[in-house]
Amino acid sequence: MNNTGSVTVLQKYQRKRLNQRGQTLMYLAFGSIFLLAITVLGTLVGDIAITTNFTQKNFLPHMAHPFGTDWLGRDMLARTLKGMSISIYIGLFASVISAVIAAILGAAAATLGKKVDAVITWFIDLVMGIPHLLLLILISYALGRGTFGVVVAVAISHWPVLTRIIRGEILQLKEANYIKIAGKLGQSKMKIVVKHMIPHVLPQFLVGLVLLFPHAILHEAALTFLGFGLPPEQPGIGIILSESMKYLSLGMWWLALFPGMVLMTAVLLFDLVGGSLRKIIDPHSAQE
Amino acid sequence: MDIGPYSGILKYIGKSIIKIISLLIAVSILSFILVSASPVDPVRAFIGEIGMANMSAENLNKLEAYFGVNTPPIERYWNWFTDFVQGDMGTSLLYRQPVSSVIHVKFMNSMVLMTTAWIFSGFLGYIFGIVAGLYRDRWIDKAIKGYSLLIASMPTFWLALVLVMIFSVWLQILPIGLSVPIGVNAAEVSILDSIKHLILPALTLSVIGIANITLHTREKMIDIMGEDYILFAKARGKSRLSIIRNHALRNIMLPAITLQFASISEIFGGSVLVEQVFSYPGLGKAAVSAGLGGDAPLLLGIAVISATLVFGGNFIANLLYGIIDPRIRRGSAYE
Amino acid sequence: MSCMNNKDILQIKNLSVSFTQYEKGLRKIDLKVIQNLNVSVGEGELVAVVGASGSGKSLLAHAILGILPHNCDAEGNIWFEDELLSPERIEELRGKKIVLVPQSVTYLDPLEKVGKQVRKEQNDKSVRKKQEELFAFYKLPQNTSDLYPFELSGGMARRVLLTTAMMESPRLIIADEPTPGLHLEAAKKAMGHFREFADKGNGVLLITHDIELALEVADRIAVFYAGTTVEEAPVADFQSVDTLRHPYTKALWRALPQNGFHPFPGNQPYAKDMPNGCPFGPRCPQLTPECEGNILEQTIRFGTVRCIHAK
Amino acid sequence: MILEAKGISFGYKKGVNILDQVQITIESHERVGIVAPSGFGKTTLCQILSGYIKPTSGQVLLDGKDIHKIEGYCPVQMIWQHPEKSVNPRLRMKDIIAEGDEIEDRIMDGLGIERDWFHRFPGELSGGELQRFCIARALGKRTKFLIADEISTMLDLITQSQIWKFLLTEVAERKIGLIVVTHSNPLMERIATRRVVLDTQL
Repeated sequence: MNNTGSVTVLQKYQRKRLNQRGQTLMYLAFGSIFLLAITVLGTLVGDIAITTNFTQKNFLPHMAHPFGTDWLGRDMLARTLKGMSISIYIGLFASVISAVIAAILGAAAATLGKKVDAVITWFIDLVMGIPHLLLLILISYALGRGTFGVVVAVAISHWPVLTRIIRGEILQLKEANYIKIAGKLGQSKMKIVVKHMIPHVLPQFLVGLVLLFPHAILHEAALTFLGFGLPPEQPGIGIILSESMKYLSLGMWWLALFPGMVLMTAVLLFDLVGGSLRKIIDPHSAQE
Repeated sequence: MDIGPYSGILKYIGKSIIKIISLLIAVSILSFILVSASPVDPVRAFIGEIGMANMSAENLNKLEAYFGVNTPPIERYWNWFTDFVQGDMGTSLLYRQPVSSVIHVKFMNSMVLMTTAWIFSGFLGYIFGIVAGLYRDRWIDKAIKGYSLLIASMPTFWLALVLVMIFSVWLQILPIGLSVPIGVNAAEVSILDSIKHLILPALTLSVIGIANITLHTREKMIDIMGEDYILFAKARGKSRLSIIRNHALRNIMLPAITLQFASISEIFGGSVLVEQVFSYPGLGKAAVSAGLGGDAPLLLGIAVISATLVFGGNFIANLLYGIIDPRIRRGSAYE
Repeated sequence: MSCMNNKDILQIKNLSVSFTQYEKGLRKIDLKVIQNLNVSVGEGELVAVVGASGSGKSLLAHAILGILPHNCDAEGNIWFEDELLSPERIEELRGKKIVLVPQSVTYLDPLEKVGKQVRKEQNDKSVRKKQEELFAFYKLPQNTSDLYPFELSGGMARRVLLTTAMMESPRLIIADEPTPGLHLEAAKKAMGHFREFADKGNGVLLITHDIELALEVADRIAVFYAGTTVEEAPVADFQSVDTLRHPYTKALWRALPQNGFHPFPGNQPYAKDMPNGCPFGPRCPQLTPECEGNILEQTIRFGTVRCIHAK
Repeated sequence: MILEAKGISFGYKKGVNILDQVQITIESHERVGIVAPSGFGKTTLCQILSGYIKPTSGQVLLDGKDIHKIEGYCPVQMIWQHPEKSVNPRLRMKDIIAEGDEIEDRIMDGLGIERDWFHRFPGELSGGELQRFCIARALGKRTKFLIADEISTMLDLITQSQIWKFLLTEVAERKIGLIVVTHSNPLMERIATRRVVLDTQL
């Protein structure tokens, strides 16, 4: 058996061309900028979105009106941007409220003893027992529908999943050896919370918050589409799509196609931003 | 209570049923509070604005008494609850029929739609998820993952509209759905018609449902393929096919069951939107009509029924888990 | 070459395994976990590779069997019964001529009955008979076949894992930490089966962190330090520090509780900050500038050593 | 000082005790080895003795005082088997070591802790290096008893001897009581002045 001098390659790792971490950061930046742009543009278009122009009715998409115009001659691009920015604002507000509820309930369940935990987990089961959209309809119905109803409904119904996550994280953290050791080393409860718990839970909370966004936006649009949400005079994406239904059989496909695509893109981007954020923050997936 | 080897599982079933009943009562209370809190006046909703103007004070009082406008909420809930237990869910304001019979008809329609979608999305979702997980980072995984991520972001009702545009407006091979007016009894529609009307809603619901199941199954599959026992099976020289058949598929079954039954809630939510777009006479459409038309008793009834479906699904999932997983079946995890 | 009088079953030359890892931020580094590792197992031999836990020596077993994680590179020459192995050939041999005995019950599918798993799901009479005989041979209770892995006691699990190896007619067993957490006496007893197997003219490669166990059961010991084997010596050489070759092995010997328990300054370098040349260099009392160059393996008195100062 | 375990029983499941009526008394000059086959609750006993978990019945007394009633720095410090679980992965080593009493340079040097490790995160150190930090951290001024649960199993022998050599002198000088769990007999022989054998019927 001689040393042949050459070496057998036993395994070769198929490296990706792009650095994964760099790619993730790029997604994050791209997604954030795009969403910010939609929001800002939507806010800036102002009245264009509701200005009627009967000389320009039912135009197919072209240079001057890339998304076409509707039966009142309103520019669909402006309406879509406006609608999307309203959805994003509502989503933002609703996600923050839901996330705060989740943080409070999750922390309470994990720290205030078995009884509180049992009550909160039972409550989570309860809320998750009603299909989400039906719950939204119920809440919005209770509040007499309209903008206020949809905002509150979306805001107070998205907490259960994040509550579970936060509860689980804190429970796990409480059992972590290093936390128990800190206590034996004389660290006060307050210090342990500030130094060990918050820095661990906060990033997960932020990721959870961002990942609530797409759900909140989709649900707002759905609720508005069904007629429970924004009033018809507001150019919400849900309103635009629900109105477009009447004109579908007339072949006015652009009324539904583009607004829906923008909505889908926004949701996809929020998912992408949240996912990228998690990849960067979460040590478990850091090596992927 | 000691009933031999099954005492653990029986105890578990007993406990679960008690928990489900407590949750269902809570759901009914929560829903009751919500519909009661509504500023929508049931009497006004029942007879409409013009009716209100022409109504005599005496009749109005009768109606108010019927809807319990002046009864304290707790008593009203108790009345509803005792009636409910006896099978009476009140009268639907929109349909002018007992809620139970409205729900019965709508439920049957929805069941056809939801079951079709549930089976299709489950079946295809697993296949896609398993394939993607097995061929992680290869082109087929990328295609499946990309498709699923796209679909997961897609608004259900928009997909429904797009499908209508393609199949009904453009290709004109399927009914536009909107042709069935609100409130038409399912019995008045011919079977062939029903099936035609079922295709697009079921397709929409299935396509949407696949995404989630695929993505979750894929994650689980990747986890399983990284387990020690898969590594050891490889080290023992087992073929890839044998590893997949004997270990991967066996182990993916457990999370798959949970996922499949947990998807009931989502499918129900999706059916509300899909039924609305296609005017499909099911529970979801009824819920929307009830909400818009101020039909509180019907809304309440649908909430309780849908919660029963969700909890029932969870219960069956746990039970199946107990049958399949030997650690639970033979161990003492139920105690 | 390290063989004394008999043929080698396994010979590994210049095995390297490296991972790609991401640092904080965007920096990507190649983590060399195993570097230029040499080891061999002869007929009738039980060879122990001894190294600290978490030092990557388990990857040696995985590399020989071709079951490394997908995100790493591996190269090196592996000869099995005088045949230079290709990755494809490894795939053919593993589980047949080369078998792994893993360390714990997590290596068994939790949802499949033990007997079926040991038989690799085959149900022929002959396979069934062999499995039953093996279970009887290793004194496993009659009903073991119908148990699930979680129902096995620690000792039973160890024997079941052993039967998985014996179902075929292997020439080489690779045992990766087969005795975790056992007292020396119990571990020695558990190793008896491996000894028997080797005595029939086969080979055993024992990968362990426990040098005391290795000294008790092995014929030869390969000392694993910072990703490579610095010395491979017959167990007899460990009776005195003077017969050992590498300064690390000598320090290791002196650190044994029974040999004075002498501490030695410094630390094993972490895979990330590996020095040039000899990995032991920074701690070595005999360090010279030449130690930072390429260190070739030399054979001294039936043992090999990777040190230019060794005598 | 005296550490007493009085009638300690412990079980995770009702009716199945892994520890049954354990009695141990240790004075601060003693070095006690706990001997039992694996799975016999040695780690659990260590955690009970250092006040991490409460026994199902019985109590642990430090100079007559219930160990669970001690506020602030606990004079009974335990060193765990897995150092990577004993440190917060998000903190730098200097912040981790600063949590307890101030640790003298003498101790750092004795354990071979290098100064440039202080600015690293736990993920940037090897298990052996981390374990040295954990040992240093447990050797605060107020420590009277040290409980070492298989602290060197996963370290290489040279590090083991380095750590134990230092620990033995330190413990002797400061009259710290030492309780050791290890499966290595030679190590046990070198360390323990007395042994406690656990034999519960499982």
